[in-house]
Amino acid sequence: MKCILNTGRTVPQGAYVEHKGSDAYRSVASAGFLNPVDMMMLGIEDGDRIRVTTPAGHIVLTARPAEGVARDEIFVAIGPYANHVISSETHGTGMPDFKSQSADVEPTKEPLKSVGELMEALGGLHYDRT
Amino acid sequence: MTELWVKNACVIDPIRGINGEIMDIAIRDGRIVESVSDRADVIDAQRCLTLPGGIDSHTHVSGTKVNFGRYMSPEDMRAGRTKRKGKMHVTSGYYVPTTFGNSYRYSAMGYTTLLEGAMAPLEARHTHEEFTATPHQDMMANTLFDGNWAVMDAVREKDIRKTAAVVAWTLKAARGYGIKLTNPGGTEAWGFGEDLTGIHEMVPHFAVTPAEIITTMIRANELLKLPHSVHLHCNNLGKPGNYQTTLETFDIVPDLNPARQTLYATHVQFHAYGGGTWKNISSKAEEITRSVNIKPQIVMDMGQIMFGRTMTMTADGPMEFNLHCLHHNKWSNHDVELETGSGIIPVTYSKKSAVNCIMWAIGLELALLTKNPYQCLLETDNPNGAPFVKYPEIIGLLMSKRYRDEECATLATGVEQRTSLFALERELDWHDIAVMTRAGQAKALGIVNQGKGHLGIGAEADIAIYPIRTDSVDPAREYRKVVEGFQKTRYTIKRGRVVSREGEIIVDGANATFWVDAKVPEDLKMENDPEFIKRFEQFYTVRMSNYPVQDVYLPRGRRIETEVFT
Amino acid sequence: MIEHDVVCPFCGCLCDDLELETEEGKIVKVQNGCALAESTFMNDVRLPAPIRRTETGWEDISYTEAIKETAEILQGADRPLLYGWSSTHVEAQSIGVHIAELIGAVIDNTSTVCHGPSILAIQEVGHPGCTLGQVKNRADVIIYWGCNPVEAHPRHMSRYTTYATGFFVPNAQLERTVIVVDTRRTDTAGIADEFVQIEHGGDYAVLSALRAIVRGKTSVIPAKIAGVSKEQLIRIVEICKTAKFGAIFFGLGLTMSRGKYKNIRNAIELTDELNRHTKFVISPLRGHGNVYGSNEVFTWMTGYPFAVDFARGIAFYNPGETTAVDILRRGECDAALIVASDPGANFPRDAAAHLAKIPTVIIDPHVNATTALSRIHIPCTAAGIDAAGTAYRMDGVPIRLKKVIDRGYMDDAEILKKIYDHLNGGKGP
Amino acid sequence: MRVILESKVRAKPNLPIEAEAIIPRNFLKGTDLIVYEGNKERTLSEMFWIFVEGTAVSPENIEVILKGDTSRIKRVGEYMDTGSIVIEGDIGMHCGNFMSGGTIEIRGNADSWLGREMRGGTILCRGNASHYCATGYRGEKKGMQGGKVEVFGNTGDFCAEYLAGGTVHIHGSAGDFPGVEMRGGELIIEGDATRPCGNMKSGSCVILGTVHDMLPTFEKSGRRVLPEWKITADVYKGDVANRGKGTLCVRSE
Repeated sequence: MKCILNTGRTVPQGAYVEHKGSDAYRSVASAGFLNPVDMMMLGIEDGDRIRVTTPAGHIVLTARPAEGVARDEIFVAIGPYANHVISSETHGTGMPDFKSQSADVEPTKEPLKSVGELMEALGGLHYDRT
Repeated sequence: MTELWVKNACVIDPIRGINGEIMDIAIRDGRIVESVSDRADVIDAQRCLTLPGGIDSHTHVSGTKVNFGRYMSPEDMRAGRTKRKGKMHVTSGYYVPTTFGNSYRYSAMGYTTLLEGAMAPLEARHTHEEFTATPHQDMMANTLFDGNWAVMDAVREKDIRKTAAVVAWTLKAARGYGIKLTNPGGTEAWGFGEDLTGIHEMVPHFAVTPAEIITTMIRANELLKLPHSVHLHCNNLGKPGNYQTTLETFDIVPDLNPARQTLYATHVQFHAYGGGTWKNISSKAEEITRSVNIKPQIVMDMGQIMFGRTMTMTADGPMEFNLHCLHHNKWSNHDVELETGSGIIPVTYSKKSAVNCIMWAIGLELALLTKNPYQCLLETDNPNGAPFVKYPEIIGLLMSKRYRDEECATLATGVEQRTSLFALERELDWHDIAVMTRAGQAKALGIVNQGKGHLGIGAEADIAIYPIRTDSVDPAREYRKVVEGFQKTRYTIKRGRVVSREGEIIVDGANATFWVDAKVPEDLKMENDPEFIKRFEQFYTVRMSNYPVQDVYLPRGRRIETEVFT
Repeated sequence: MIEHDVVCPFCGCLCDDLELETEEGKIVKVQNGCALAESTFMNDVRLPAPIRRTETGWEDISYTEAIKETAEILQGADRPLLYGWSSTHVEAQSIGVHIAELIGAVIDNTSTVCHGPSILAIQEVGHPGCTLGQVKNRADVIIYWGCNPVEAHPRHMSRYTTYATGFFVPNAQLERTVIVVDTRRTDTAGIADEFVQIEHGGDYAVLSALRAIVRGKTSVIPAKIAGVSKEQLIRIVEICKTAKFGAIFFGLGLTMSRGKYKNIRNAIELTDELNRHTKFVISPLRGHGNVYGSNEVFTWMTGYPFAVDFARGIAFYNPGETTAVDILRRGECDAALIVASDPGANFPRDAAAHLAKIPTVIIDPHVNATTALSRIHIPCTAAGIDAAGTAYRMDGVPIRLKKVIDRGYMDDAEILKKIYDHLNGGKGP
Repeated sequence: MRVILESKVRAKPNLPIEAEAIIPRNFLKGTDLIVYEGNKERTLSEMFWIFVEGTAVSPENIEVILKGDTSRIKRVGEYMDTGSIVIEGDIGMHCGNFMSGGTIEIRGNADSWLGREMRGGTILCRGNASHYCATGYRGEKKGMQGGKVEVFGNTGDFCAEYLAGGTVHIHGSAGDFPGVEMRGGELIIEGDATRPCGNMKSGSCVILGTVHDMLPTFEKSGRRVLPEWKITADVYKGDVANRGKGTLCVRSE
């Protein structure tokens, strides 16, 4: 499904923002909110995994239904999951397209990555001693 | 112990009655003393003009509004950029320079003390943070009360003591220096997009008039024995015909203090317009100065404009919006809850505009028509009329009829008939200029006894030595030398240390902030007044306990305590 | 022990009415705060000591060693980037600017990926605004455009707008009309008297249409603009023009969607136009607790609110060129110092990935996504929890953050001061 | 006289170079010029192989040719007033800032802010130009004020923002918001454009391709034949969100 990737702040994302290694953070930041009709069209249920692909890359998220999300839109809390597929083009303004990245959403069985794994994919090394 | 000996100085020190004597100045640990040991560092002033450090009694250099002027002006920051060099930090900006830019340029011009013209108490912390980054001048902040709800309530109750109590509490909370009224009542009306048009018009919802606010605040100010008088930006700024409001205002000012004025009227140029529209605007400087010349209780400053691009910024929000509707450039507005307003727009004063030419002429007329230079101080309401770096040009204009004539010849047509400037022969002398740039300010601000504005024994050793030989320069003819001479001191000495030499800053600054702790009787302490506390907690958006500025924001605070009144 | 009137440092609301209960140097209870405040104070897990990445893993190092190595990294760089600053106090931010000026770095703060476009718009047309108390005491019309305070600024509506009792608005809920404009039907939209659902990227066109209608050019406007009916827009203009005091708050829905700062410019010009009829103000809902403070400090010290490049000695500013995401995307910088922020999580992937390719140091109380991309992580105090200092609220009101407890960490201002001293041959700023 | 500058291989090729010294006039006195790489000062010869052919007595006869990887070199031709510069490959940002005379030809692509605040002279870009082609500086009310910028490929977003004078001619397509805040001058886009001329005050814009997301605040005032483009165009006045009196001509369907 072709759609617009929209991102924004949410209370749970904010509450766990200083606990990025936690399961709670992973669960709030990796949720992809879709209009229930779109979920039906994709043949997926609440909690199923989806793969979101953009020119910048791809990411696996957990699909969650949300009535408030428009058709052909996917909403993800700001954070490393959304950013894994957002282009760094800023149109000369310094600001990337955090709210208007075009994306392709499809069902997948691939596993969800942790924040540490995402950072390792960028060349980092996860620190896990706290 | 550090000692400095300035020899061969040609001193003009109006407060001590010294006018061009060649003398030596001894300095120990930041103060002027009788004599120093032979180990003292020596500066040979070579008979150059030596004055007490310059004092700006009305400038906008720090705080929310000034910083917003910078924030919205990247185009101005491209002007005046300098690199880090020695002790000097990077600077940017011409009409709204960075804090270091302001401080270095003032210092290069020999200025050592500044009064920030407008500080909203709620945002006072910001002003004080910028003061610490304006290191080469001692600072003080006029505190805004023009739309203060608690003040207006007390004024409505005709309660001078209560008014004084609110002022005292607020000044202390804001670490402020004196009372500033900007378009009194008008800034509250602007809260709902309205303005007032005269001093006897009621402030909506508060049932007081500007006249009542002004007179009650004057009496409260004197009851509190504040060092400075009420500092007023009159109503109706910048409107053709507004001179009548200004005269009416002057007429209600009593003469209450033998030591200084009872009212400081700021940037009067903007308040001295005749006519009724921009088309027939004219100068009413003669009427204004006629009033001031017979009212020793009033001191004003010029509010001179100079041609070029600059930024207007004032607590007078409605005036800025009106100006914006004329200019269609960018406009910022920032109203402060329960206290005041503010507005900012960039302007260009052009010689092609007859209105601008008349404004330019009025400022000069005010200075030339005021008999006593202590009653008309040299300011541009920086940066509203012009950035302060233009002061030397203004000095040149005041000292030279020839310079004025040359400038007048380049103005738009139709100006001559609407001002008296072209006919004025007066040329101010060095002593007049010394009064209008330091002695007058020190007296008006009430800081002579803090050791400011003079070079007597015990005074703070703030000294400016200009590369000007008054015995050989004829300012009337050689006005360019005057202008150049005042642009860059040979030495600026701040509290006994040479801070700037030939325009270059050579040490880190260590300024002080003066503030007034006005004492009130125990029963008038607002922090114990349940009604005041209740209203505060209800309508402000910060808690009362988080409102006062902590001492940590004034690392070198100088508290001036007043006597408690009865 | 109960601490009263504590300031929450989390978001730009800087609510200053929290009550904190502490026991033996630990915070045990937070009252009056929202969920974000509670989590900020109660759930504060820190990195215990400085760490350094090795070939195979992570090792603990001393503060002295971490500071010295950081200084060496910065000293050797041809284009260092100093980024973050928005979750710490003004005192640390000031030293950051001095470091940047000393070493010819680019310094940028998090507004670059937040309200940077709002700043660009303000630089074009100015900003008619006010402190939040003006809105609380006066506003009878509130517009939330492209923002979701229920989620991002949970107490904004109860402290300053919809539900706040004001002097001229004693019955807030009855007397205030709330309009919400968004692409999503958010929880904020749920409480609106009027909800305007806009198609993605349609904000600019809708704002233009509103301006034209305010100016009496209604006939030019087509029947539907970006999914919004002309009738609804006419109705909204009527509500605005007859308001006694209107306030527009906007968020990332305007700054981040296509057109970026032009959307905000258009919203400001609408506000300007409405001021010819009544009183109207507009304000960005700023995110990080002290992001506005970083703008203020950068401005008074350098002249520019963010994205300042000192490479040539003077301060140069050009968002799109000197902004952190662009500098990382182009792979320009060869060292980075991150302070009080998490670009690893908040920057697009290629920008974040460059941090792992260069020596990156992060100074932050918490382990975050950027930790993994860094060579060194130096933990420090958290402003407003175990460090005091100034923060600027979203409306420019400066508030002193309190030190509520002591956890034995070094203040980031102190760490930065030591780095500065190293770089400046032992002399302070 | 011809000055050929061929870029040398650099240890850190991504570092930007600022080279406002590269304007024809400066080579009258030799090639002893300073450029900046990151925060370091460099001599021209550290960054380029320099070849000088012939001599010149006046700057208008000087041609500067840049070869090699020049895509990270900024501010080439800044304040240029005469002579010519030819860039064989791509050029970095701010090429031709404040230019008042002479000619710059870019055979490859140009990065953002090509011809920023230009006053006169000609810039030809054979490839694409990125964002903010022929515009102004942040906060300034006037962008390009004179001269001509011609781009044979496409441009990015905000092309000709705040255009106040001169001509901008794009043979390909423009991105989002070409001609936004226009105050004067002439903008021609032969290809497509999205949301052209938002908030325009004055000046004229012609678009021969397809307009996406036409703004609702332009008032259609008729049709006109444009002989120089051999088309019939719908003529709009605007932007009426503002007090705009600009003209926007879009090829009729």
